[in-house]
Amino acid sequence: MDTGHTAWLLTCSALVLFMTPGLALFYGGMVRGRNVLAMLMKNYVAMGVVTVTWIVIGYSLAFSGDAGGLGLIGDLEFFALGELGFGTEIGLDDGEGYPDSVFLVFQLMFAIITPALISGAIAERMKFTSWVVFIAIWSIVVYAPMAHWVWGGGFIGSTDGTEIPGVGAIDFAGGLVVHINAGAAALALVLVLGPRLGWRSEIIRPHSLPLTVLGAGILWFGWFGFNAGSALAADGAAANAFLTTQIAAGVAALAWVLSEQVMHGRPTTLGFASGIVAGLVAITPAAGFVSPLWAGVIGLAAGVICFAALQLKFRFNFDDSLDVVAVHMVGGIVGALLLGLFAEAAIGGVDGAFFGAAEQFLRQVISIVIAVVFSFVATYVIAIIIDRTMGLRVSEDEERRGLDITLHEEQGYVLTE
Amino acid sequence: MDTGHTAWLLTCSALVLFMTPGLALFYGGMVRGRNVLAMLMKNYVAMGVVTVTWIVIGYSLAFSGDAGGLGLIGDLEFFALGELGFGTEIGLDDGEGYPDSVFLVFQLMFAIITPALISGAIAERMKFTSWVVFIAIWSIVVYAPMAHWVWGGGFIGSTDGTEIPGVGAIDFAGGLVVHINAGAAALALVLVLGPRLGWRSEIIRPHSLPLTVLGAGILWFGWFGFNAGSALAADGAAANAFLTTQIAAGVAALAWVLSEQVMHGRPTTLGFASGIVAGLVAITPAAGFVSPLWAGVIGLAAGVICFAALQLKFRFNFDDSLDVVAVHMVGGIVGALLLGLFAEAAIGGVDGAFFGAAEQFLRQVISIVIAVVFSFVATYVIAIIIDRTMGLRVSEDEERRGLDITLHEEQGYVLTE
Amino acid sequence: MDTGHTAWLLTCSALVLFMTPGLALFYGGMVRGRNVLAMLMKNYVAMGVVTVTWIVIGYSLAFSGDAGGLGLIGDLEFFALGELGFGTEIGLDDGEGYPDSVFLVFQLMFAIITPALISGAIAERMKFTSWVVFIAIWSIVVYAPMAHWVWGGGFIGSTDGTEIPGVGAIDFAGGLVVHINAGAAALALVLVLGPRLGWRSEIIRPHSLPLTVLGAGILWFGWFGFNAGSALAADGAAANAFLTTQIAAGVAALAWVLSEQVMHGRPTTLGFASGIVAGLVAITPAAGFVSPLWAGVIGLAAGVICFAALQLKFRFNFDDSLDVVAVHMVGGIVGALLLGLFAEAAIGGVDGAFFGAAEQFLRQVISIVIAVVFSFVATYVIAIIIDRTMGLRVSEDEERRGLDITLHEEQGYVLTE
Amino acid sequence: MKMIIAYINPFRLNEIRDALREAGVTGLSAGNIQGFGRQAGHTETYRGAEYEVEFLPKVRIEVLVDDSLAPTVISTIEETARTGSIGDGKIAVLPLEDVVRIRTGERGVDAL
Amino acid sequence: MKMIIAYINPFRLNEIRDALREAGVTGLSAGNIQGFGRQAGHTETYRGAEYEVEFLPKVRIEVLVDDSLAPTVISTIEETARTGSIGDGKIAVLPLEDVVRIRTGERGVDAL
Amino acid sequence: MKMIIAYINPFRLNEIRDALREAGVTGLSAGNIQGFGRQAGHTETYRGAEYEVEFLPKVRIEVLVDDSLAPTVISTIEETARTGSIGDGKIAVLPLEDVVRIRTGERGVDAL
Ligand SMILES: Nc1ncnc2c1ncn2[C@@H]1O[C@H](COP(=O)(O)OP(=O)(O)O)[C@@H](O)[C@H]1O
Ligand SMILES: Nc1ncnc2c1ncn2[C@@H]1O[C@H](COP(=O)(O)OP(=O)(O)O)[C@@H](O)[C@H]1O
Ligand SMILES: Nc1ncnc2c1ncn2[C@@H]1O[C@H](COP(=O)(O)OP(=O)(O)O)[C@@H](O)[C@H]1O
Repeated sequence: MDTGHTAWLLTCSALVLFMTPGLALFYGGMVRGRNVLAMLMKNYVAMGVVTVTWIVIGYSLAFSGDAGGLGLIGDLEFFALGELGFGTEIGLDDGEGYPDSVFLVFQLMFAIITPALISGAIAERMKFTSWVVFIAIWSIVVYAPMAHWVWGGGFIGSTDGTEIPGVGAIDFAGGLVVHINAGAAALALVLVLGPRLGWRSEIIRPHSLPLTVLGAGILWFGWFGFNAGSALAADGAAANAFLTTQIAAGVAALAWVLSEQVMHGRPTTLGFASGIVAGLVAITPAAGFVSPLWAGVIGLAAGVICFAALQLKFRFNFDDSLDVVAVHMVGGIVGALLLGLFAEAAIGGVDGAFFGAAEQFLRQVISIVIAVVFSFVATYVIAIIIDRTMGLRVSEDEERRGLDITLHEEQGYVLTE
Repeated sequence: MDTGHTAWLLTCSALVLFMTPGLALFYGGMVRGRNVLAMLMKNYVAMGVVTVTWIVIGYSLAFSGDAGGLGLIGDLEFFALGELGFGTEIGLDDGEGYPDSVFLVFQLMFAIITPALISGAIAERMKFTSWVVFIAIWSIVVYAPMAHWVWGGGFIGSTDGTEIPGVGAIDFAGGLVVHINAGAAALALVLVLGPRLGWRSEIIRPHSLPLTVLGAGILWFGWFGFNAGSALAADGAAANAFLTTQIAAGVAALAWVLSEQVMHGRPTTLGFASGIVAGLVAITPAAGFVSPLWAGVIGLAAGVICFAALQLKFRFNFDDSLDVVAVHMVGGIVGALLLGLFAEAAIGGVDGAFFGAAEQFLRQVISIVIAVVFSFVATYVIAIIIDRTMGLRVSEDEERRGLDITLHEEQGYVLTE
Repeated sequence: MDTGHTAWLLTCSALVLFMTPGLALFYGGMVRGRNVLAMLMKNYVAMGVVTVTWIVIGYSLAFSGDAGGLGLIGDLEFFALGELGFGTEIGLDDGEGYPDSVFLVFQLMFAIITPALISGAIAERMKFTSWVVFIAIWSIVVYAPMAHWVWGGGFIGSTDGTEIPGVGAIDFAGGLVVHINAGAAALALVLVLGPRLGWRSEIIRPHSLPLTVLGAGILWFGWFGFNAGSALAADGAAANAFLTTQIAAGVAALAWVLSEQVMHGRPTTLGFASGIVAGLVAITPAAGFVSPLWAGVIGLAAGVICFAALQLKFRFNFDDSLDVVAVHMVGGIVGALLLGLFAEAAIGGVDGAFFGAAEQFLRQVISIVIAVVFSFVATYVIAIIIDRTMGLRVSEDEERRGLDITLHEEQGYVLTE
Repeated sequence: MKMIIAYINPFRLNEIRDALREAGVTGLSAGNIQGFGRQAGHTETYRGAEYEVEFLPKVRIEVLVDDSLAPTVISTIEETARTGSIGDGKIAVLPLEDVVRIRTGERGVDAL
Repeated sequence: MKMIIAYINPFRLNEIRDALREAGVTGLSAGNIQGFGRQAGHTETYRGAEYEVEFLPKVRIEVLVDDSLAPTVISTIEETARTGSIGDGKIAVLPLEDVVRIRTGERGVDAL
Repeated sequence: MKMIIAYINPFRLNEIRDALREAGVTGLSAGNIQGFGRQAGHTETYRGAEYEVEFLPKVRIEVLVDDSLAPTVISTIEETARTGSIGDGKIAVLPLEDVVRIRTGERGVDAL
């Protein structure tokens, strides 16, 4: 075991856990004051629910040996952590330079934040209980298989060794598994859920942008754990991922506010915060595969394209309330595609089209299509089932009075007592 | 010296320091708007006061060699850091894989947050100066001895080697030293201080739950330093403690809101945040001694029992304003007891009753009784003395106008200028 | 390569990045509610702008080989990262125990926060576009040379080896480069910009001290990365820097509120938060050179002297809105001077006057004078040029309506919808 | 002249403003209030302690109008604010002796 | 009919509401204000700069009542709001020409 | 007696208070409102969606005065609040039937 690697991955796990509170604030600041707690809660609860689903079954589906060599799903060797659950220390196997349990917990943090990302789309109108059921199912049925396909020895990440022909796509820290997955799921869920009362007719403003801005800051901070931790070592690859992450985030934020300046005449704080996240999303799949200046190009593309993608929901009339599709699905696609161009074997072992391997671009395209279609369809089915059984949506009266009071019997702020 | 261990413990020290601002927000959001600064201040000031008391004498009382071999108190070898104070670098001794000064500063962070925890009980009515005096004394007279007894070679942690018969209790990261200690002290202090004006007759609501929720997120993040850092190494033990911490926190939060759903028909955001903390508290003594699924059981117990313990203050009529007793004392007891059942030698070197060592449960019981009694009595005496001399409480008029204006001449929020 | 060092420096880089959001909150809470976003934005934008300037040219000017051996400026070997930019992994050179790119990104975080520090002085009245242009220029023309002089082999940090006679001053983590530099620049900029409408005639109060207090907490947390990371290793030097940082911050905060108690009869929360920052600033140049108790003395001096320095702006009538001069310039000077007294070869390799090397004090004095004069003059010139061309200041009407609406078309808070 | 005060549901504010503008009103002032009335409040629960909160968030609008416009203003508010459920609120009409436009010093009906 | 306005200390609000309800009042509206009067304000200090803040947080309540109930309302507020110290506040009585209940369109006393 | 209400720009509040005090007024109450009038609102933009926000932040002050002081109060507010640009606000004068000082029970002019 290497104590340096272990120290770094423990630190990264903590950083990635911290991203979920950061995301909660990022989203929470953008909703109206009467829904702030409901928004925070929909994020925080993922830290409870997914911890349980992951420990019980998700980790096993994603990362224990491939069941039947099909490349489709993990076997159940680690169901309830398997022999590691009750009564045997999980922490001492050091096959890869750090204890197994570090990998388990690092991956758990990814499994938590992915469904939390979706919550931005359904803000201000979804029932809490239905949300809990949704993320429990989704984390097992959608997230775990996708993680297996891409990272767990499944058919997307592999080129061979699986019964299904391997796609051979690469995804450093979760462009497919986390962002495209969450973004496509958000779209499906929103289509079933329908728009908020007053969408496009009333002024619906963020109630506290300082919260949102703080959330973006925490996300940036935590994202170093997400991306540089995905090197699974404290080494040059981690350092490169760290640097590319920083560059993409900074450039994307600038690109976003510049786009605003051009289109609306004013750079906004929310735009800067959004650009940070767009850049972080886009560099996620690429962080360990591209060199620093190409990361800047990815950031630039993410800032401009995600900003433009904000119009999608107005064009196609779906109330993706906090723009999960525009930022995470589109941002993830930007990164996963450009990676197919800019990846370079000297950095991360794989060349992209610019460095002579045009087929890598194709692999990325195929993987994106699979991820979008699978996530969208599976989520749509889950959403319909929950809608028909428990109902997805609060009543009109509850929506109007606000979810904080009606779902949680609390008020976000009582500033004048 | 091992750079990996050193890196990890420095990181953990920073994380534990960050818990005190997190705690400040957690508490600060729960008080009324006119007392928010006074609440923050009572936490932050611990970062100043205890830094001084710890450097001057606390560390020496807790962690320099046992005075006279009685197992009662440290000698004064490190008074004002001893030879390490002025003029000799403290950082280069690497006896245990990391510099001595890392251990000193890591322990300092624990010594800071423990009295800060107490501040939740005395919210909205205690004088600031008296609080400063209280924590200065308490950190020396109550905290340092308790730390010595449990961790510094004293009679609670040892089975032999001390004149006093050793109890042989185990406490991984501070169930006794930190949480039970703070909780019992909170109870004593509150009994001397009395309830807030309007307690049980007026509506006293949290003024900003987003602050509280953010605080809980920071606490969760920082607690990885607290618990996994207590392995004092970047190794499998740290990884196990990290994982058990995550599981207990997640499960306890779910258990708490489920209890709310059953008892009141609504899960609350404050409940989820409280459940997080309850789970973290309960796993603290156990983190390095139990396996992952048992950590889930501890979390479950903590969520349900701490939620139920909220009623204690109404039953016995003491205004423990932000429920330090229910969360920290009761939560700490839950963890310290269950540890006596679930501990397993394969994990942390000690077996509990479930693994054949029934006497360990007894040891835990005895240690809890000692901790509660000592902390309660000593704190009560300190509180009475301060009350008789400086007075513990602000005037009625000050309490009504709010402590921010009257004690600190500031306002928390001026949102409309 | 040492994985422990690498893990620690990656962690520290993330911590230092996180300081800028912390600083944004620290400042953002202190302005009026109608300017909060503009304040946050002026900080956050540094994370975008300086990332670009640093990668393109700043790093090269500061840290590639000295151009012509004059000790004045770096050569352009790393312009746009040189051969490391597109297409060659930057992370694998492990000459010094960690990848080069780690050093690059760690230093980038310093280059970001330094201009962000200045933003406190120009709060509530400076144009956003002018600010962006200002920090872009300033980071190249003022920051990079200063970093080169002190840390990059230039004439301030060296005693010989440069054509210009070396000053031989020491600066562990940026007393000269960061704080005195930012403080002197703040003064220059404010003199060109002029005071806010209503300064000294109206009540201008912080709109949300909880934000400020949280910001101070994040700063304290992140500062461990700043100071202990500046050891560039996970070793005893880092541990010593960590400990001295903690002590100075705690003592300075206490000293500040004690001064308040004496002068105004009330300790304030803002005072405690300010004292924290003052202590952190003052220990920055000294953290790796002095022993723990001397760090306490530095903290004490910083708390008292920076508090007193608040009066400077009233005495000399310049509206340094959030006291960048009093906290950063004065605090930095306190630390850089006392370091000349208390430094000790056994700790950091250099003796100060108290340990027999009186000339070190002189060296510190000279370095401070150079830093103040250079930063002040260069900044003044930049400010004048921007003022004459784009204008530095918003219109009176914009200032009165608030910068959030007028510059960014957003509102910080919409709490009642 | 009259001062017309209405206590309304917050989510009707923008529509009422638009309707009043169409009806010829050139200005109004709106503030947040806590309303107590026949409409039931709600329960809040914090750590197991349940509180009945009897006040509901409402908006209070105030319109200064010429006598001739008053009936229109009243009926416009009535129609736009009505949802038909309890808590729709009330309108109060007070006599108004004089109005001054600060900027110009105009008085009475001219100042409106 | 009358409109009765009272400026009171915030911490008396709930008791006044309960007392008024008992006295037969079916509704009221309350808002936060800053009050200036004989009661002294306070000092605030930020980084060494001291400010005299002369405004104090008060609550303004507004009750629409029938003439017959007005004296009871006034005396109820008086008794419940009084603490005997300066700053207890004031009650103002204004003539009220008409009231409309938005939900039903009722007017005058029926609307109360 | 009169109740004088003024809708003013927030940044004039402290000066108006000082001027009124000098003019002999012993108390006033101020609250935050959203004003709609001839003065144009502003645009807000959130993620590319532009909103016209027609309400502007204003302060509403309320002064209870004796008839004899009323003209002075009106002219004092007028002069102190005036900046000459649109949006300076309005002053309304209402008849006031009675005033009670809660602390002492004094009534009418004595209560002011
Ligand atoms: N007598 C009153 N005086 C002042 N405000 C009142 C009065 N009665 C009702 N209100 C205001 O009108 C709002 C709605 O009144 P309520 O009785 O709940 O419903 P409705 O108007 O439909 O009968 C209340 O929340 C309160 O703000
Ligand atoms: N002339 C006035 N006009 C409007 N409000 C007033 C007036 N005088 C007092 N008030 C309100 O009543 C509150 C209490 O008044 P104050 O003079 O301080 O005490 P008291 O009413 O006990 O004499 C003030 O804070 C203010 O809100
Ligand atoms: N008819 C009205 N009724 C109530 N308040 C009004 C009325 N007209 C204006 N106001 C208030 O006065 C403020 C200023 O009015 P506005 O028409 O913008 O400028 P001006 O008073 O200079 O003509 C408004 O924002 C609003 O608060």
